[in-house]
Amino acid sequence: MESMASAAIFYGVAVLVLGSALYVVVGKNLVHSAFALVAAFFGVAVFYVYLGADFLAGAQVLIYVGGILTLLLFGVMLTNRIYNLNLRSGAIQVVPGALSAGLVFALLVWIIQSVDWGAMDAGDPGPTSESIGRLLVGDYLLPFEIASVLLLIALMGAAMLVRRRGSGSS
Amino acid sequence: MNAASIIERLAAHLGLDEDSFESDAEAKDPWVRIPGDRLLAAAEFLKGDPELDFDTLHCVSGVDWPGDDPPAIEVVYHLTSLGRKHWIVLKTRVGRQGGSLPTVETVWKTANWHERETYDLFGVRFEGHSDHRRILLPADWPGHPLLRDWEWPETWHKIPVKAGRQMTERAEGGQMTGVGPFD
Amino acid sequence: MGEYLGPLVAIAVGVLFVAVTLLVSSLVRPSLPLASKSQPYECGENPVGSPWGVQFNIRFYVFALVFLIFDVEAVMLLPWALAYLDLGAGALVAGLIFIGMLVLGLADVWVKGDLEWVREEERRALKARPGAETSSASGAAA
Amino acid sequence: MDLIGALGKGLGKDNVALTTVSAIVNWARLSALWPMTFGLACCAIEMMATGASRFDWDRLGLIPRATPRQSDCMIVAGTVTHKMAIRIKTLYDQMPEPKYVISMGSCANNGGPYWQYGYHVVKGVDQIIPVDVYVPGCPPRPEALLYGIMALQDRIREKSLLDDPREGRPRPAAADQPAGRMVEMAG
Amino acid sequence: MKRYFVDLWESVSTVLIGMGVTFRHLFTRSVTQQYTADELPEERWRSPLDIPKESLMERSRMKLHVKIEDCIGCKQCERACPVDCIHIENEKRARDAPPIFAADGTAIKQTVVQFDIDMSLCCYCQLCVFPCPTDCILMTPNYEFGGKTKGDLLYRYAKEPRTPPEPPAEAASA
Amino acid sequence: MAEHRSPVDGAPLVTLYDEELPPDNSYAFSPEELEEDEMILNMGPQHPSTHGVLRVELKTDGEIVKDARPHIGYLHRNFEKHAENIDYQGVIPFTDRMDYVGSMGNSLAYALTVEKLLGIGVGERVAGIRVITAELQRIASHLLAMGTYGMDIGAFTPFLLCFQQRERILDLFEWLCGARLLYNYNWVGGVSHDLPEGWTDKCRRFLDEFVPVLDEVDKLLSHNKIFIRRTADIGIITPEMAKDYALSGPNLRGSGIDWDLRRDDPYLGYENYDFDVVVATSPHGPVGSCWDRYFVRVREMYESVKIVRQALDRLPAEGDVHENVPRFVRPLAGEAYCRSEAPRGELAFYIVAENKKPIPYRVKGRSPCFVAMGLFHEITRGEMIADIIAIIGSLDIVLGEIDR
Amino acid sequence: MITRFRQIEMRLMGPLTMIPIVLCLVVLGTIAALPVVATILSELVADFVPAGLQRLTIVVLGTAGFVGILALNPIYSIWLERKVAAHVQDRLGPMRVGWHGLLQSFADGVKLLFKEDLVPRDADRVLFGAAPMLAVASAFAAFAIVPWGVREDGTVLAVANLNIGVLYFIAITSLGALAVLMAGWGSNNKYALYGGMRAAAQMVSYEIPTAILVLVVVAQVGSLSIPDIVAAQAGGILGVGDWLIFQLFPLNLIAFVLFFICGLAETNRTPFDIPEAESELVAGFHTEYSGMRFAFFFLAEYGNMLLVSMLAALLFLGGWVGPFGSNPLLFFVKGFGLVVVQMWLRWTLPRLRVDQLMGICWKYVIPISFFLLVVTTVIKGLL
Amino acid sequence: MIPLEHYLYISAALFSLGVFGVLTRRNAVNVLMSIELIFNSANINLVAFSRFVEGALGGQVFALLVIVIAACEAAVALAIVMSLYRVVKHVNLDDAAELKG
Ligand code: SF4
Ligand code: SF4
Ligand code: SF4
Repeated sequence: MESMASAAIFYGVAVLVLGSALYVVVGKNLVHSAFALVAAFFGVAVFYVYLGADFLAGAQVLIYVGGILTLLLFGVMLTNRIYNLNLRSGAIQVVPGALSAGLVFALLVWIIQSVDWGAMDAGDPGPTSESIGRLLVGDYLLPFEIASVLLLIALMGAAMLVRRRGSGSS
Repeated sequence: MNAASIIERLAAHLGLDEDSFESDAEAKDPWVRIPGDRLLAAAEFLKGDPELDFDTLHCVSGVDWPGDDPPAIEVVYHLTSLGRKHWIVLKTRVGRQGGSLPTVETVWKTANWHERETYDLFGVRFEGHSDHRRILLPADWPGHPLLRDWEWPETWHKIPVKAGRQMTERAEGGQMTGVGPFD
Repeated sequence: MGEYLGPLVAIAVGVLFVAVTLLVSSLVRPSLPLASKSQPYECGENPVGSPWGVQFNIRFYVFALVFLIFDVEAVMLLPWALAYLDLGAGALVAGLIFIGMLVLGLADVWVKGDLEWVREEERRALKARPGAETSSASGAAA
Repeated sequence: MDLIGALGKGLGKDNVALTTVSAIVNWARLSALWPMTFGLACCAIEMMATGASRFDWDRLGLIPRATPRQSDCMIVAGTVTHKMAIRIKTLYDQMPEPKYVISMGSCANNGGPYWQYGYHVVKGVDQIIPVDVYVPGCPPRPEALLYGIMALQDRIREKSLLDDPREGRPRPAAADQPAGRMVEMAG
Repeated sequence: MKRYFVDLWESVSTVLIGMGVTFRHLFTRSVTQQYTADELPEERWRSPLDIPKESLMERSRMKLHVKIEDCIGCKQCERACPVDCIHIENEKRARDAPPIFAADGTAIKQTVVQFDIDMSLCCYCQLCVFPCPTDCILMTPNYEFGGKTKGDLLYRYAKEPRTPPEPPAEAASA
Repeated sequence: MAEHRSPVDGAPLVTLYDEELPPDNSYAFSPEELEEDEMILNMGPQHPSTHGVLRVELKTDGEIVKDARPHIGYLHRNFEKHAENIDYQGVIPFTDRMDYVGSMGNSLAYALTVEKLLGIGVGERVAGIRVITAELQRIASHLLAMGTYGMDIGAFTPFLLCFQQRERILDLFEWLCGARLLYNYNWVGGVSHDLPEGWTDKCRRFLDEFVPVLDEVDKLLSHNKIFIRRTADIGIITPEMAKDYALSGPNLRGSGIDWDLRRDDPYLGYENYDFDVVVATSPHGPVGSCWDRYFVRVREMYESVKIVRQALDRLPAEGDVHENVPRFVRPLAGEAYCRSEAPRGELAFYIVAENKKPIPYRVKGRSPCFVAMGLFHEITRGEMIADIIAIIGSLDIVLGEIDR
Repeated sequence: MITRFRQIEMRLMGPLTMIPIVLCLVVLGTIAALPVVATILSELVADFVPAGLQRLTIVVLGTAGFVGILALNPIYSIWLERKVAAHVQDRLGPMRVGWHGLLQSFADGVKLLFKEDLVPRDADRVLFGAAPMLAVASAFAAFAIVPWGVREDGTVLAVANLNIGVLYFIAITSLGALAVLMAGWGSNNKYALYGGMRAAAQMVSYEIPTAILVLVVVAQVGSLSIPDIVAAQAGGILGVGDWLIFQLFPLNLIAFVLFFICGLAETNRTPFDIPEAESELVAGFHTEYSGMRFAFFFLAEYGNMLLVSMLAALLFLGGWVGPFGSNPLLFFVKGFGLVVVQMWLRWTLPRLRVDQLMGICWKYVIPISFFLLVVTTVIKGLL
Repeated sequence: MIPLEHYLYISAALFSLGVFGVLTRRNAVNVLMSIELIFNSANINLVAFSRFVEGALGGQVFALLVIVIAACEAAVALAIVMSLYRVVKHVNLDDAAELKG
């Protein structure tokens, strides 16, 4: 009973994710696309929960929904004027795009099907946050520190890129 | 500096002779009336001269004199010197129909709005004014209402302008009311 | 994992709550649509231009940027904060280095003036701009 | 309005359930009259005073709202000029139903002291929007405004939920005769 | 650097001071005059300076009232009113009518057939009160006369109804 | 739609309930000329903090205001037209309605002008009463300014505390003349009512209780760091600008110019009172900021308290307040211009009289707010939207006086 | 002027006033007896509900419970807010609708339900309609994991007890700001857009110090789970000594104050109410909202107020533990007490300007929180 | 229990959608959104594998690092879009490419 309900929820969320992702890539209204992206990110967070990666789910919501999405929204709002662009983003090369995307999808499906994944299941890993912490300052210390440097560089670089010189364009 | 000497100094500077300007140094508010074309020069002198130092323009008013000969609108400038604590009234006349004066906005910035108002209510144009629009009334208001012969329009944008008959006049017949002190 | 049913149900209930109430309200409330009623409000004036045409200062973006970076940083630090006590001084130092990097970034944008909403010079430049009087006086000329 | 209207048709206008609901809704409406902060002239100062500590219209449940979308009644406090009249009408239109108007002060009632020579003054706000209650005074004392608000509350009490909000609105129409104080003036 | 900490300190301290002030007010007695308190009649009047209501209302300038028996129809008030909201019409009393007098002894020579005050126009300036020779027009402390129609605000004080004018024959066509 | 009829005689009435009124699109900036990031935003005429029906048209770039243009006239009530049609005494109620927050000051200025025109003076008691009422009115008006200013900045409580004190002054006035806001108290040559019995005691009591409250509000608002930060560095009017634009009153003194008509061109015997002219000291930033103007008002209240105290002490016990009131005001031909220090600045009337006519030929009111609004566009450039509100509030305008 | 109707109303008002009082008592009683109630309920569920649905039933019941609290919360909070405001300003506040206006908010609610609902022309109807939903849903979602206490056997009284509790909180609160942004953008109104943008800016700024201050707590307690954090605060002198706020004095005190400030900012309360700054932006992001939709923003706002207060109480004030043992009511009282402090602040302080708001965050709050983080971790690490 | 394949299918679909978006959208911001989708699909894979393969919590750590990289990428890319916008006043990629040539 419960597992069925949870499966139902899972597939419901899957539909939500794919649906909103579809809207993101074909939708006409950029702002709506951005908000559709919220739904997609959220759904992915739900997947993480299903996969037992609770910390990652939290991180997903915090960073993607709270952070990247806000950034994207600002990007949309800062770079579009409705009455000359109509906030609509046209599409180009739809047919070739669709073809190649379809190709990629077919390829991936073929790969997935060709491998026998067996009944691998490591079971619910339980709370992950602390173990992630141990790994971060243990095995993955170098990536951890590199990440900090990366963040620093991204911050400084991006800030430099958008910094206005003088009183700007006006 | 007293009024008489202010007037004297101004007249001397402008080179006006006795009959081209009027003045009254003994009036309640001493005034001097100069021709419209000398207004700007007078204003610049009054402000710039260190002895006179009229640093503020207190007020600009228009007065409509349709009955005078010739009919004119008198534009009155009340000047004050904060530094020297003296006062003078500068007057000038302009024709009622399409008359214009130089703007003194370049001398005292405050004149900007005062002149707009004078234009709005009297229709006096100010040459060189930077923002010559109506100020109080809507842009499409008919005429300049403080002119004595201004005609009331019936309606403006469908809304009646003329005072209708008020209730007191309208009510016909009727009986006594108001019995008791405070009914 | 089952615990996450709670938030899920809560979100669903939230959406349902709003939807149902609005439905009830739509059944009982009066409705008299008028053209002028649905005009966007702007203090009684007729608005010109669409608000969606507005562009916000690019400075907004800088804040969002810094925000994102620090958000990521907080997420990275959370597991560290859980674990560092057991892992000894090395972990502490590693975390402090991490924090230090970010503080460095903050200091950088601070010094460069990105954390000023309005830069003083820009403001001064606007203030000193002469001739506001001479600018456009079209619109409603007399 | 569908549900209520249908119920009204089905159950009849005087059905107890409907009148009870009506009474409750009226009670809610009259207890939560949110005025729009909208001062025009001197009367607005007295309106502010009515909101201030000594008279405190919050006591009657009034919270001033700045936007017409969230307000229930408009207190036209002050002189309505021609330039402003158009805006007032717009704002009134922007308020959601049900909406009420209190005309505060002589100016809003009838042009007040400016009726005669005020070329730019509208002779009574009821020329452009329907008024529910007229509060006399120049400016009316805060108490008079509170009295007016209570008069409006009385008005709301008498309404039925079934009334079309527009129809129920008072207008200085023929039905309003005979005019209040003039007793049997027709005679 | 010092500035930074001084600012910090000033912000915190002034906020705390402000909170202290409001906290004190939380427990002071309210000054509200519950005008509408049908429940508490004693709260209906509370002058913040403890001025008794009677003396405060002594000169109160609210609704006008005319003691019409005393009015001699001199129209002084109509003339003084800057708003022109008083409207008086007189009829000469018949020569042989018995003399009547106002309360202060002034002889009344005219019948006031129409005496309207439009309280929806009045600006409550009291200018009409002073010139009245018989002190018959006065301002009362009554302000509770708001109404649902504007007609309620027209006050008609007239001594006697107007003698109905003979219907002029050609009025209809004109 | 049903025809609308008059409640009185059944005559058809003009009502426009169901009609769309044609929109009045008056914009100073045209949308076509906007630059990339700019937008036109209307603030007002219906806006919680434009102090009435001022409309400010803003050209904004995000939160920054690139240019602002005030639109006035939404309360143009044709004072000057009325004054040309009503006798001298009858104009006073209309002057009251100009600056409706300081109407004692207005009628005083008008009465002084007519007295100057007639060449009459007033007795000592009347002068004393006039000083007392004018200063009380100044306090009331400044209290309102202070309170609404707090509200503009977002602090609601000081507003009500100020209003509470203002109510007490209004009570005094109501006791004095029966009206709460528009008094018609100063007449040509006198005042309408004498002080009632016990009035002076209550007035003293008010003054005693008022000062501590003012201190308290000061603590709550004026010295609050947030408030200072919101107001101390914006809307700066330099002294030169102030003179150029002929500012007056607290706005002028807020720019650091030491000028007060009560001292520099005294009337009503102000020269006999001991008071200080409050000039901005600007402890928190450049002189002429919003905070300076605000704080000049606050300190002026203390000075007014001082003046009222002295005036109460000196008031002659006896005297007829109607002594010099002329039966008919019919001046000789001439003109007079008389200024006085109203709460908002130098209010002046310019009256032109025709010979022996009971009706003035022309009355012009010189309103300090009108003048102050004239420089609005100069001090708003480069500020932020929230500052626009702060600047409007600090100029302490009353639309009734601007539009007249 | 007492009409007949008014008399009837007045007569009815007395008994009707009992409704809110009784409701309030019921709610408080239930909260106080929550451990018992929960035990009884779970037993009942265990007995009567088929096994597969038990968990769902409990969750739904719990959700219903806090939804009830959340729906009642504005009714009392708004009344309280109006009363606090009134008394700070020496007036009385609502008086006429029920005893001391207790029924006032009910009247407001009913009125809003029966009020026309407008959608401005050219508005983005999707966003306009979704915004209140998102606002309410995010408040609900956040409330879902608020733990109210523990039972004797150690089970946590919460709809959901997540072991990443605090992370979840930080993540979910940003959704509220997103709702505001949606509302602002969707309204097709300049003021609303300004409000939305400001809300976004505010969210962008104040989420960081919140996260860092949570880090400060986490670094001391060593758990992301809220019940663990509370458990770490039990005991001490008088039962309050081990509250986090008193540990490492004054570091945690400062952290608490900063956290509270961030909470104020995230719920858009004065002095940080710039997104709806009444004196500048008319009504900010909800300028165009009328009727019920507007009411939902209120619901969400007051819900969020309670939420941040409760969170502050949980993280720093020991949640349900205190001098009198542990009780959900204690926790509720702490939370509501902080709500009252928010109201008190609101009626004291002026509003900040948007740049100052950001300035305070970036130049004061964030550096100080970083400082706190470093110092506490170093101290803890060295100990 | 949801089998691993289903995660992989979803991820594949998400990936293809992302690719489709990248190829067809002309608005730079929209392209960025599509790229985020791709990142997400990759992350689903990573986490799924770490769940289904014994003791591979490293996958989650890796996913975390991917999120970090995604954030950095978004930050910098949007910054570039902004500067691009400042120069050419629009963010249409095809036109921007022309501009270069
Ligand atoms: S009615 Fe009187 S107080 Fe009210 S606005 Fe008109 S003139 Fe002013
Ligand atoms: S009070 Fe003034 S306005 Fe009213 S009737 Fe008397 S004179 Fe006229
Ligand atoms: S002044 Fe007095 S007596 Fe004369 S008409 Fe008026 S009310 Fe009558």
